[in-house]
Amino acid sequence: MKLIEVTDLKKYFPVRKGIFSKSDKYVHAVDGINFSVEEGKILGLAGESGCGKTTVSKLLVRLLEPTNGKILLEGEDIAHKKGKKLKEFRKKMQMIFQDPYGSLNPRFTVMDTVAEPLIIQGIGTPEEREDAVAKALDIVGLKSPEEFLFRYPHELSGGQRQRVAIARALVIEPKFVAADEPVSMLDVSIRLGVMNLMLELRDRLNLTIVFVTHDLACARYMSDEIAIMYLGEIVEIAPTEELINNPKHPYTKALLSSVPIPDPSEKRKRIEVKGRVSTPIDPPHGCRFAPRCPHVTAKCKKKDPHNVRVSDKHLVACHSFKS
Amino acid sequence: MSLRRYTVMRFIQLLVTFFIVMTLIFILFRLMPGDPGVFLISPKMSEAAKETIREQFGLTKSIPEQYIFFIKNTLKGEFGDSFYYGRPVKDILFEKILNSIVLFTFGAILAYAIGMTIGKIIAWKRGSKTDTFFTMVGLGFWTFFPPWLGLILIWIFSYRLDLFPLGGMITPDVWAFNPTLSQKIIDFLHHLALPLMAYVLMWFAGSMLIMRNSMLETLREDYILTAKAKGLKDKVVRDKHAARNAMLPVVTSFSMSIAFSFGGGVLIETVFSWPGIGRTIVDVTLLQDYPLAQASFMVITLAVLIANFAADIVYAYLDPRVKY
Amino acid sequence: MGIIEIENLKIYYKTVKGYVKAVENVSFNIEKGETMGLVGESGCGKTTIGMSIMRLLPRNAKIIGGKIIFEGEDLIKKREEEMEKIRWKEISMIFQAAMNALNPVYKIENQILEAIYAHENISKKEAVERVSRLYSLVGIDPRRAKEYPHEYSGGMKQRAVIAMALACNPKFIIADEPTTALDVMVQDQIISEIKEIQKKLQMTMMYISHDISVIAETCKRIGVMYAGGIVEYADAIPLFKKPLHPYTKALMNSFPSIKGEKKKLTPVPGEPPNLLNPPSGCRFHPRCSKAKSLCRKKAPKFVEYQHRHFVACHYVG
Amino acid sequence: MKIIRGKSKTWDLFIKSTLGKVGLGLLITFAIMAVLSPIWIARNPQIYDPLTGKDPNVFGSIPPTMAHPLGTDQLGRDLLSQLLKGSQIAFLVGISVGVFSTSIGTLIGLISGYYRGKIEIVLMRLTDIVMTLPLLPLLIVISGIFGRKDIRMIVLVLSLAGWTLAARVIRSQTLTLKERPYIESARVSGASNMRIIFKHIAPNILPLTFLYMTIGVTYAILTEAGLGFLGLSDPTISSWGMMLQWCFMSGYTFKALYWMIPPGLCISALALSFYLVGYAMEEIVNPRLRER
Repeated sequence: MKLIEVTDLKKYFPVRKGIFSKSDKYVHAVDGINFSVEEGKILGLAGESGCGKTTVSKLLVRLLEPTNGKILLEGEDIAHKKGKKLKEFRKKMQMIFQDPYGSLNPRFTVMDTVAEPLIIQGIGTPEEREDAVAKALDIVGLKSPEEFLFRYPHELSGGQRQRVAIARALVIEPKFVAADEPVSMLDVSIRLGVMNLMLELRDRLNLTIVFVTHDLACARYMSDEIAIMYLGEIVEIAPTEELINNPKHPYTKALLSSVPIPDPSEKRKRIEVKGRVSTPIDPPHGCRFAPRCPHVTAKCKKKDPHNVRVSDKHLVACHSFKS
Repeated sequence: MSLRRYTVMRFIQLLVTFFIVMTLIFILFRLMPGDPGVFLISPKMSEAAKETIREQFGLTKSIPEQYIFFIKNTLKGEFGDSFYYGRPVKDILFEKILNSIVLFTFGAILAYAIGMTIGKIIAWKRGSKTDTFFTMVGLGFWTFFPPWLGLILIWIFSYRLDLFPLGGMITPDVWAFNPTLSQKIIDFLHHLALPLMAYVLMWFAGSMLIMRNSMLETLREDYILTAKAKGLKDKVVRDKHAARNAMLPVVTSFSMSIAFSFGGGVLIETVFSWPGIGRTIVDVTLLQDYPLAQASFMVITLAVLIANFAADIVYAYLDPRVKY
Repeated sequence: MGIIEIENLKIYYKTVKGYVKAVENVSFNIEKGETMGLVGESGCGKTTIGMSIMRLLPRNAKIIGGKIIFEGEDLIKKREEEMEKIRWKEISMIFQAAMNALNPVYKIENQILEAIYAHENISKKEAVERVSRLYSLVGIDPRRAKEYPHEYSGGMKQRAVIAMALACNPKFIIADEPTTALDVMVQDQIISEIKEIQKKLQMTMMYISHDISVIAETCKRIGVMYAGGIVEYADAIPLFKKPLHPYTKALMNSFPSIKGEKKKLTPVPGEPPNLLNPPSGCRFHPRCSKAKSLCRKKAPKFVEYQHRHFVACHYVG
Repeated sequence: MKIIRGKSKTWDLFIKSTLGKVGLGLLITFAIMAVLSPIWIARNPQIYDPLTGKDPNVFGSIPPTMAHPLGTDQLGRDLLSQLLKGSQIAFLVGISVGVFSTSIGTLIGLISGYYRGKIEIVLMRLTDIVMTLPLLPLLIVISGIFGRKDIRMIVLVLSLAGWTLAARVIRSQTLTLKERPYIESARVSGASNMRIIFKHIAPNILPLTFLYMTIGVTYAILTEAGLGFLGLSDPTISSWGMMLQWCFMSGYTFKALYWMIPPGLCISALALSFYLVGYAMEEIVNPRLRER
């Protein structure tokens, strides 16, 4: 069953110009993307900084309202829901953030932080909430919750903070979690622990996760499927191993070739890509990657590429690929 | 955006602000119970003269028309005649504002130069005895009550040591008998010394403390480490890299504190009988010379706005990143 | 004999809560023309070592003991004025956060010229020419030297910082996380740029990073640090083929890769220790699966277990 | 529990700072003076009332005696009474202006930082304009126009003009706090704007608010004293600024140091004590100022 399904999702931000005048220029942060995630699966959303992956995660949990498009959560469109109706849906979705230092209010105890979603949603009595908090802390591996309940964030280590943030996300038993680079600021030995925890929780609670990352190795480790973003568009989406071993889009190939390998005896073939990412402000027609693409043709500069099916679940948006 | 365009934008902002302040004053003066004419019409005038003034300032007309008259007159510099001096307000103001500008400009430049120099040195030697000493002195002077500071300076340097005159800007006796230019200058500087000292003592502390804090933050920047790693001498790192960047917040705070500084200026001018705009506004208010009081306030506001504008332009010039 | 030899280096930081024992008995040497990598998690002391070689430690840091011998002379004994001459001319640095390593209010060209003038008495024409040569070397259009840092992208700033580090032809360069803040593709370009320049100029380098894959790609010889000490020091290929220290093994097992089989990885249990009060004996013992009572009591010696392969563990192998 | 623990940490740091201790010590001294004022006057209001009292045995200003530990003014009024009463007035003016202006500033800062958009632009332009108003000249002109000099009006004008700095700083702080993930995290859970402002942002801004309150108090004390010195403060009260003015106007300035020194010293010292408390606070609130 598709838990979340996104069609033609767009988010444009106006470029702020002057005091009272809004400019007619827009940053096309997310420009018409489509994907769906099966219940209990993890989708890795990967790309370089500025490609729009964080915006997508914020759209999914409706921190932002999309400019256009549909976001179906369990079949119901939440793209433009407001007020009470949106609040109702918020019980089903949560988000985990990158910065373990910023994701907890420094003036809230662990108890306050983890219980907050329950309080906002008006779930349970104080005693029930306390039990729920203790249970959530236990799930994320903070054993003996009484030791943590009344601590402040500055009394916790980075790894513990991120676990508290995860406990908070899980306490209302959501169906869907958007995780925005949840491990990129953690040290290696802790990073793996948190990733393993998320995998384990997915299995135990049948969670559906969109895992946003710039690190393809982490994306591979975590995801069932990976979508590669470039300048607001998904250029390629496929099951993880298929994407890693059989990339079709020139950008995906270049990106994969630039990931360093933790083995000095291995020599990787680098695919050098010229130029820089162009600006997302009112991009011209045609393939966004065309100015940097080694296989660029005249068609690429004129016409937007459509998704081409490589195999059942492997889609690529490139003119040079013929199925 | 270029510096020129920024300057133009900032200048337009200045005009808008001044316009709003003018409106505010207009409202303020109309808020007062009774005939608004009292502010422009001296009780001593003849009926005919009163009538002329009413015409001239549109006081017989409706409030919106009065407003337009008011704005027009202000822009032309027509504030009527001073009740007390019996002369056009603009002639008196011109002289007074010049006297103030001399004192204010010298005072500000000296105070900021001294404050920033000491500030950067003590920040560089943070935690040392020099640092503690100057921080304490700075905190003390920063909250010194300005007129009291003036009185103490007069007591020490004029009353006890008899080094400087008690007040005023010139000695009438000297100026009455065809003095040479150098005599004039010396006499003027002699009078300028004490009020200037009061100004400097009052203000150096603020710039010093801000410079110190700003330096402490700048010193943690990576580019300071780079500068040291490049093998540059300490003094070069301190002055060329740290102080240059630390200046920026000081300039900002200068532009924000100008209005407040003018308040201190009023008190200093009063204590030292300095014939500037600050003392004028106090005197004429006590004398109920409304045209002059109103105009003085507007001139002071305009001066603040211009000083503010200048500080912002300096800032934009100092910081290549300003691109609003 | 190496170009730089570090013996029993010990550095503490004084804080309100007590002394942070940041670096404890670190010894290693780097041969001329070699690229040495220092890898470890944040707070393990790798940056402190880099900074101590430059003698640029923060004010609250103190070198308690040891020697830093550069070309036969102990840098710790040098006076500040002597160090000023050595910095950048003999040893230069590529900084961690290139974004902030450039002063925002000066044009980049002037910032490089300043370094050249501080050490060499050459004409402006020559110096400017050198800047454009450096710019070409690191792959930036030399005309852009006259711009301010905020006009550069992240990757360009990093290149400019590399150009600056090369300005005085130093004998030894310390690169402290030079690519950490960059995107993969830019990181990749910068790494290959650094490797190429290193080969071309036959430079000696120390490359500091938390990312073991970056170190694996750039360095011939690798030191693995944990909680203030080097636990293992060896040539890259043998180190990866057969790591000896339990921490090195654990660290290598903590990085997922995009190559090879996808497998479940097991993390090191626990968290890195607080160096205000480090564990007794071997600092890794509380997290080590092989720890015995000896590990708790006695710090292991750093010994050459095999040729050019040093390790600090009581139970090697 | 939460508040106490949060505060005690700040307090621990505060009490470690020498400047903070000096400031607090001075503050307590002046508070004691304010408390002693009615007791001292009540001994004999005919002699010791700061405004209407007069010692029949005294002619002109006299130096300190047993009956008048600080001497008297030219009308034979007791200077100690005036000084003690002055500390009451200074606290009253300082703290009320501090509280009012900082409340306004905090509110404007919070609103403009949180809601952004047009509200922010309007409020920040307003802040810029109010900031460029020279306050003391404004007060002088207002007191001239209205003729009636009333301490409540002075407090009102000072409050209405003195919030700008706090508003600016709190706005920029709100802007950064707003982007913190914990705020977004609360929003994902469905928290309302009110909950976010008052539960999440406001408590984190409180130390800053307190800091700007101390600055506001300092500025109010100095400005009110300035008005008093110019003879434009409320004539029905006796403030330190007015004491100094009476001294200056009666020509005793340099002849009677016992008269000239205490009020000026008190104004400066009380302003300093609030400023020191704020300064010590800032080193805690702004950890970037702390030595690493």
